[in-house]
Amino acid sequence: MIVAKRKPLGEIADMIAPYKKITVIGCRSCVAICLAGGEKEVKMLVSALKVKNKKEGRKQQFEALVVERQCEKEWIQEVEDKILDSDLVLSMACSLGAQTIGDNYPHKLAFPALNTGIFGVPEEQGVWSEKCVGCGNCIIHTTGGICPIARCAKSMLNGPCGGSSDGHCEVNLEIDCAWYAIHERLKLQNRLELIEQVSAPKDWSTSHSGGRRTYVREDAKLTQHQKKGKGAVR
Amino acid sequence: MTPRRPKIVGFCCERHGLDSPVAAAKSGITYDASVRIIDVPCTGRVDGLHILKALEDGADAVFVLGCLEKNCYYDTGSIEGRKRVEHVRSMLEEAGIEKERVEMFNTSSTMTWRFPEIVSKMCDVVNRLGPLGKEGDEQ
Amino acid sequence: MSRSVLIIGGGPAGVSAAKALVDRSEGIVLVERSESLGGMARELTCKGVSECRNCGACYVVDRSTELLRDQSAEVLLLSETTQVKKNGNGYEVKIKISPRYVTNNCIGCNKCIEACPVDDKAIFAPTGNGQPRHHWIDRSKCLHFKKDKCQKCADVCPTKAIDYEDRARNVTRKVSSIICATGMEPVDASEVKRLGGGVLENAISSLDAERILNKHGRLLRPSDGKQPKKVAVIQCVGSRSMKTGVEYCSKFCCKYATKISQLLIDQDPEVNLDFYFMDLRTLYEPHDDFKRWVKERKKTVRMIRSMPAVVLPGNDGNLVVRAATETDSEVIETEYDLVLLSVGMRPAGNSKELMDALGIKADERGFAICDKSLEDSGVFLVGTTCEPMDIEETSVKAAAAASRASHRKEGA
Amino acid sequence: MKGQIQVIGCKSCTEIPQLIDMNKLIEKASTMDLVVSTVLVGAVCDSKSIKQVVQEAKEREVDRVVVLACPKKVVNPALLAAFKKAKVNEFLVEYVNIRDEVVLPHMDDPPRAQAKAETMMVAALQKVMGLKPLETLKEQMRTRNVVVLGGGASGRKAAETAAKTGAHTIIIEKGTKSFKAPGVLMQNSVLLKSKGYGGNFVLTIRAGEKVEELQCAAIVVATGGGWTRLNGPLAKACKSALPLYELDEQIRAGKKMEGPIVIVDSPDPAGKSMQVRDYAWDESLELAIELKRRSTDSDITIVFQEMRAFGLSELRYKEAAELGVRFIRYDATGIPKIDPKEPNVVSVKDLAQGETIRLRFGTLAFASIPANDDNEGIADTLRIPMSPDGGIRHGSIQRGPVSTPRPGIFICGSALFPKTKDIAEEEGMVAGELAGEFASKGIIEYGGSVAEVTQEKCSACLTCIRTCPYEAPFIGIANKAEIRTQACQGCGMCVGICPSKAIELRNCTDDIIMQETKTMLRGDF
Repeated sequence: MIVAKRKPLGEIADMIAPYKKITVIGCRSCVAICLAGGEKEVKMLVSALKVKNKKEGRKQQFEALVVERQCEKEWIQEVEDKILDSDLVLSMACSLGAQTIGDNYPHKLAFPALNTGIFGVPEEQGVWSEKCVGCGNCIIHTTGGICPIARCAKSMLNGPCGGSSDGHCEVNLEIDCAWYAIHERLKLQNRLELIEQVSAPKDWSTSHSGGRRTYVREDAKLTQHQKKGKGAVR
Repeated sequence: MTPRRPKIVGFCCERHGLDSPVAAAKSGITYDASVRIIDVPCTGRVDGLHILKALEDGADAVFVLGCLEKNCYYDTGSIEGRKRVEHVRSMLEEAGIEKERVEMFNTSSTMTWRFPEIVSKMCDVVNRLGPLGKEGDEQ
Repeated sequence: MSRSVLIIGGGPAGVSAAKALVDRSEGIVLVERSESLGGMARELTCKGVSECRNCGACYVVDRSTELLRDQSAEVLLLSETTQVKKNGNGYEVKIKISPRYVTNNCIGCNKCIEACPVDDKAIFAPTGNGQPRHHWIDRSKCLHFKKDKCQKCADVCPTKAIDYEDRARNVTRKVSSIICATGMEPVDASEVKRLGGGVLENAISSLDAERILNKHGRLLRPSDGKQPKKVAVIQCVGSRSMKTGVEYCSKFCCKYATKISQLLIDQDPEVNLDFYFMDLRTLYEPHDDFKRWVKERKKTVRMIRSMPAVVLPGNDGNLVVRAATETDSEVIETEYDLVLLSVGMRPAGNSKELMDALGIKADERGFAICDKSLEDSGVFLVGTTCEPMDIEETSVKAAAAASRASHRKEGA
Repeated sequence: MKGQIQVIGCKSCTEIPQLIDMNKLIEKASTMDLVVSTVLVGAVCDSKSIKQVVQEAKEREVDRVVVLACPKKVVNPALLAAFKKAKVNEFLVEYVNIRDEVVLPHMDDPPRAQAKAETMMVAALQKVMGLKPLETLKEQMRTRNVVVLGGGASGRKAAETAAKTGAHTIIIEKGTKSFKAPGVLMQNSVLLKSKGYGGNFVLTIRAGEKVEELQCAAIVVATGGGWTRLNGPLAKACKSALPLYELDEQIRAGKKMEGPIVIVDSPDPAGKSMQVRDYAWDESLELAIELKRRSTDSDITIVFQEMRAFGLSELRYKEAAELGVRFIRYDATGIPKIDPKEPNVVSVKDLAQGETIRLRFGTLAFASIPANDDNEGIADTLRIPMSPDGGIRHGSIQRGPVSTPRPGIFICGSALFPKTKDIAEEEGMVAGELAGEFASKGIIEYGGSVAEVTQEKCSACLTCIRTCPYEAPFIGIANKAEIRTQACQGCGMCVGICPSKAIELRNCTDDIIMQETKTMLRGDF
């Protein structure tokens, strides 16, 4: 899932300082699960900001909302009036949320309250670690199910760099060397021969460096004929 | 009207948390009246939101009082409570509000002196830091 | 025949047993000599600051409160079992209840104590955390019962809780079995003069320390009420020594002494603490926990395996401890603000008649001897009556005895 | 619910010492809307006034009550019972502890106390309107089985005692030990899975070859210490080394042990952090004395770090010393070692002399009891916590000495940490008693103020499931969290942590708490 983290309150406060009527919108999917932008976080942020304002004698009006998935316009349309009615929308979703609002209501300001971080896995309650960077061309079947691009600091494709020392990464001794892990895993699976194989330079065009990516599913797209006017879900 | 007195909210768990004011009362110890006791089944029930809302609604300081860790009736409740309090404290710090205004305390039913001590401690904090925000601007 | 059980003694053992029986909705009569429940545990302080240290002090207080709240339980305070007669399979007991002179209206505001003209007071609050919190009057001291009908306390009492008309009562109860939990008494520190017990003001017994902590939440020097910065804790004072006649190990001293030491450091990490001991016999924890804890605090805490020879007065209330080093190679003297003497325990002296009536024999140390035949006759011994033990063990054994007692009844 | 509130003031609790003007308070109450009845009684706990207030309640068709007196725990339960009869839901009776929270602590400031009391009353009135009528439900226990895990000293005692309470006991013994025990004894069987909650557990057990399901009302964990497994460095170096209890058995069986005998508290008998207990020491001292008595010339040495001769066994310590048993104390600086080349010599640094000595031995015994390796498995299956030293951890002492955090599961003996035999047995007795009592209730009472999930809001993030100490939340068929009400204890931990605010604690909702706080803060005192 997408893992995000709330910006420091001070930063948020400065960001929204000039505006009077602020709508804070959370999201019930990824960011709710990673405890960053669910209903609770939204309410707490609003409350904390109110306390801050109270202390500093500033007056601002807040509205706290949560939508199912902020990255989809249909869900956002449900709270349209609230958005239109405010000076500023503070999005407590991943930046997709903020951008979707922005794209749908270009004349409205939609600011992010979260820093969108990683495609992460919850290792335990409250700990998320990055395991994918979305390069668009997955190879983990050859690397024992461990992604060297996400989990190696240097995204090495052919074995560890020289800096790997007893299973740790030279860039940050806290984290494990991805290639050490790959070796161990392959050994476990009796597929060590795979590590010998030299993989050719990766075609990065599928990744971000090929510019902004758009995935299209032709059979799912509605033809001009099918399309109705602004169709809402419910 | 009289100069604004400190307003302190104390979320107390129904076990030792509420036993300790009772114990103090029964031993004839008096303490400042500005504390408002809100009873919750367990400090694990206390949500950061409750604490922030209290500050928002006019409290100058908030404390959470539960059983001693490892002696919580619900086993892990007071540990959970402490984590919530710590989170709120860090939020306050980020927002530039004195985090001393929010505290977690643990107690047991034998500490007659504990509750009065806590109250006076929080009162001192407020007297030192002054009220949170100006009088009457509670949303 | 009455189904209820007589419990002699309202300390940890008595209360736990009583509670266990009451939970099983069985009738009990609890006879406690003093004015409140809790026994020794009343004066013990909670050893935790934010984390529980399993000292069990609160356990006793909680149980006592619950017991007093329970309508079905008959708790007789300030009373004594005067006579026990075998009665079929059970017993018939006479109990003398002395007057308290204070009714349940008492709210423990302590005004009466301030008002009392007697120098060392004639009206008292319950000891430590004793439950219930109602005060009581010591007739022998109270001036009301002397010529000049003093009634200052009655005058100041906001709830008119003073009742000079209160009179002693004798009651008789038929019970199926008897649980004897007469408990123990601490060794008096003043028996160990060489360590300053009872001689030097700032050489206090662990029990005094508990009292002070329990009352103020902080340990203060008796001499000047300052918080000590350098403390010595001396183990086995009066235990494991022929002199005081307590040649056995009192078992719980290591437990509470280590926990008090930890409490002191928790409250004020600045405190320097030396822990003099012979063998470390902490209970119910991986045995090196305390040692590990000490290691983490090398700078402030030292464990010294040595029995100090003597404690001498130093300047302004300080004390000098003279002790051999661990390897007996040399003798060193160290100065402290406060010396804490971990005193052991003795079985409480019981009235001979009662023991005989119950058929309880005592060994040469005064510990009651538990044997099968005794339990068959319906007399159960619990707690420190028969050997040294701490609150946790006591509560378990008491509950077990209670269970045996109630099953015996079913058998009967 | 119409919302017709009755306010009861109790003089005996509150009017002392004429500090609070109850009449004023009650008058104020009568002016509040929805208050249909106000009563001021001498003492709300005496049966007369209970009759009076309930009578009044009936006449005015009261459905909610606010009692201005002392803590709920203290007020006579008869009051609640009476209200129940008067068709007032017990969860709609709100107690305000005027006595201990206002009257007594604020004697020196009557005006503020009065104001505070008033505010508390107003808050209570608002709160009581927010409450919903709840009911406690009952579920039949399917069996009166009490399962005892482990057939050791404490386990057997537990079974015996539980049987006395009328429960049907089943002992799950992993070994082939056979002994007389009430109920069923399942030898070489192991606990595989456990479902359910206190009163209705379903255990999956592998008995020999076959796997079977077993229903039970209560469980006693008595799996004991990890005696048998000795694979620490010392044990590895000296294959013939015995755990103390085996030496004990052999000697009691009259077997002549080859001398000299060395009993050592190995720092690491099972290759894990060691726990030496009084058990070991009582036993080793008794053994030493026994051997010395048999033949005075037998050569016995006890090597130890701390001589834990608790209580009266101090006397045995002395006796053993007098009989000429050799005691050697060591510490971390010189732990006992055995050189594999000389497997019958243990060398250790004697603290007293400060020099290393070599002890030639014929028999070596370990006096230390490692924690049981099975604990982890058991704790995982039963979902009960463990202590860092590998024992099973018991719950808050507030729940009594032999309880685990989970109702219906009790624990005794060396499973927590090694203990002397007699304490283990006493614990077993208590655990058995409690388990038996628990089972003999026959019904599980549940419900009342418990957590419930608003499924539309739930993001199925599993946070509640990971946080709950009682295994109450689970993911239901709708792939949303649900609460197993029978297991829920109403602590509200899941409620406080739910990121989607999908869980609420009945009659203790966020709104109620925050409203109460707000009102309390409005009051000026």
